[in-house]
Amino acid sequence: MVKVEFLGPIGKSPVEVEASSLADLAEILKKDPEVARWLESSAVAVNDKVVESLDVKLHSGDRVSLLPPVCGG
Amino acid sequence: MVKVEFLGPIGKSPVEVEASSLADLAEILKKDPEVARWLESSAVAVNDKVVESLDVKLHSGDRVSLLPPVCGG
Amino acid sequence: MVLVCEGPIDVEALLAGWYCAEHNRNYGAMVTFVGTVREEGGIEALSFDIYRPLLDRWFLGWKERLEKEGALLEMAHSEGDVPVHTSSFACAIFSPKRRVALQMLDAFVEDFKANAPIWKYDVIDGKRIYAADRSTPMAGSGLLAKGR
Amino acid sequence: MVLVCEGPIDVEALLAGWYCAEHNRNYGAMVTFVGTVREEGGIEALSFDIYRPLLDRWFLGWKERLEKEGALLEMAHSEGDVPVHTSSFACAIFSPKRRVALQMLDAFVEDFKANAPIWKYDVIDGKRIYAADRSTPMAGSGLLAKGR
Repeated sequence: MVKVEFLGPIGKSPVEVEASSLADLAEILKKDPEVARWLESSAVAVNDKVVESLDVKLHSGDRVSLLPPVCGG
Repeated sequence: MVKVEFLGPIGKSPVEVEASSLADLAEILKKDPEVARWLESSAVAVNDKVVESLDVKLHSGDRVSLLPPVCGG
Repeated sequence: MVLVCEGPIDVEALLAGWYCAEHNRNYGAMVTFVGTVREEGGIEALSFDIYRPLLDRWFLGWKERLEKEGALLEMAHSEGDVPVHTSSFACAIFSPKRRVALQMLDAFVEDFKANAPIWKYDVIDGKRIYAADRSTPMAGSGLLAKGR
Repeated sequence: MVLVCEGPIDVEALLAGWYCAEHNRNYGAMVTFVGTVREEGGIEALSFDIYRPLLDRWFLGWKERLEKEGALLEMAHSEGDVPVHTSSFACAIFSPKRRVALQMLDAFVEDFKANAPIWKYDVIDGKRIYAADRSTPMAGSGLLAKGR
């Protein structure tokens, strides 16, 4: 199982899903309307490292974070 | 009479000279070897305003300052 | 590590502390940036969420980049509510050379705005409203919106 | 007016004072630059001469330039001896917008180095030696070396 957390304003509790790659996870999250609208504008971190390819493999225990648009300061 | 002051490292006391323009003053100062070596690298202020033309007229009571290379901070 | 403060930053103490700790280490230049909450749009405060693990990782990347130039980077940011006219962000760069300090301050603050994992909310009538219009998608955004 | 200090600047008090005076005036950004004397070349101190009337005139020009951008400029500089690891120069810009603050800090500090009427001396074994190699002729230099 992979843990998915939704940061900042997405305001959704973490979920656990079965996914062996980010591409798998993308298909799962697109089906959740509460999450789907954030996908276009959110970056993705796996185990606290920002990733830029859907080919990234996921393993049980991995933590994926969705990072919506930021504004510090 | 025009008062000429030599700032910072030039280290010379002010002098009073007769000069009706900066061009006049330039001829006078070039004859003083202690001052002449600073002329190339110094800016000039008349009554505390930096000037950029030799045509500037001088009047009795005017104060001319020689400003050698600077380094603040 | 980023110094994370609950609520407003004590700017005077922070800048004094940074200066005290570093002025005798032969850096010739210190530059700082402080961000203070402006009173506008009827807000009583801004509020911030921070994702600390990623913020620290992002900050460490900048710290290492500056170390290569012989410079030192410090940063503090608020979490939670920060009332108008108090400060939510401060950073300092200490460098032997002023050009490095000035250029890196500009680059760091701009990257901070674009990529630090911090989310901003307006607080109006006690309610927290996401500042969507002032927020920027981080580098790499949209990955999960792509098709297979 | 430039705040001229005999000897080193009390940086902590100065930055705290500037911040205190301005943080509730709705400027969103404060940036500062502090110059500290580096221990190098066997110096025990730097020493400075200032021509105050022209320094104030030069500073006023910058203050007016920043006012047009809605920003506020403050500056302090030392006169006389400033021992190594103490500070001789500090400035701050307060601005509603961070881009103005960051760009103007860079431009102001560079123009300060090139055109503020301040002369620097190394102090070695109690003697004051003009820092000719680090000094820059001001804009308009050489006028009186020209022929008729």
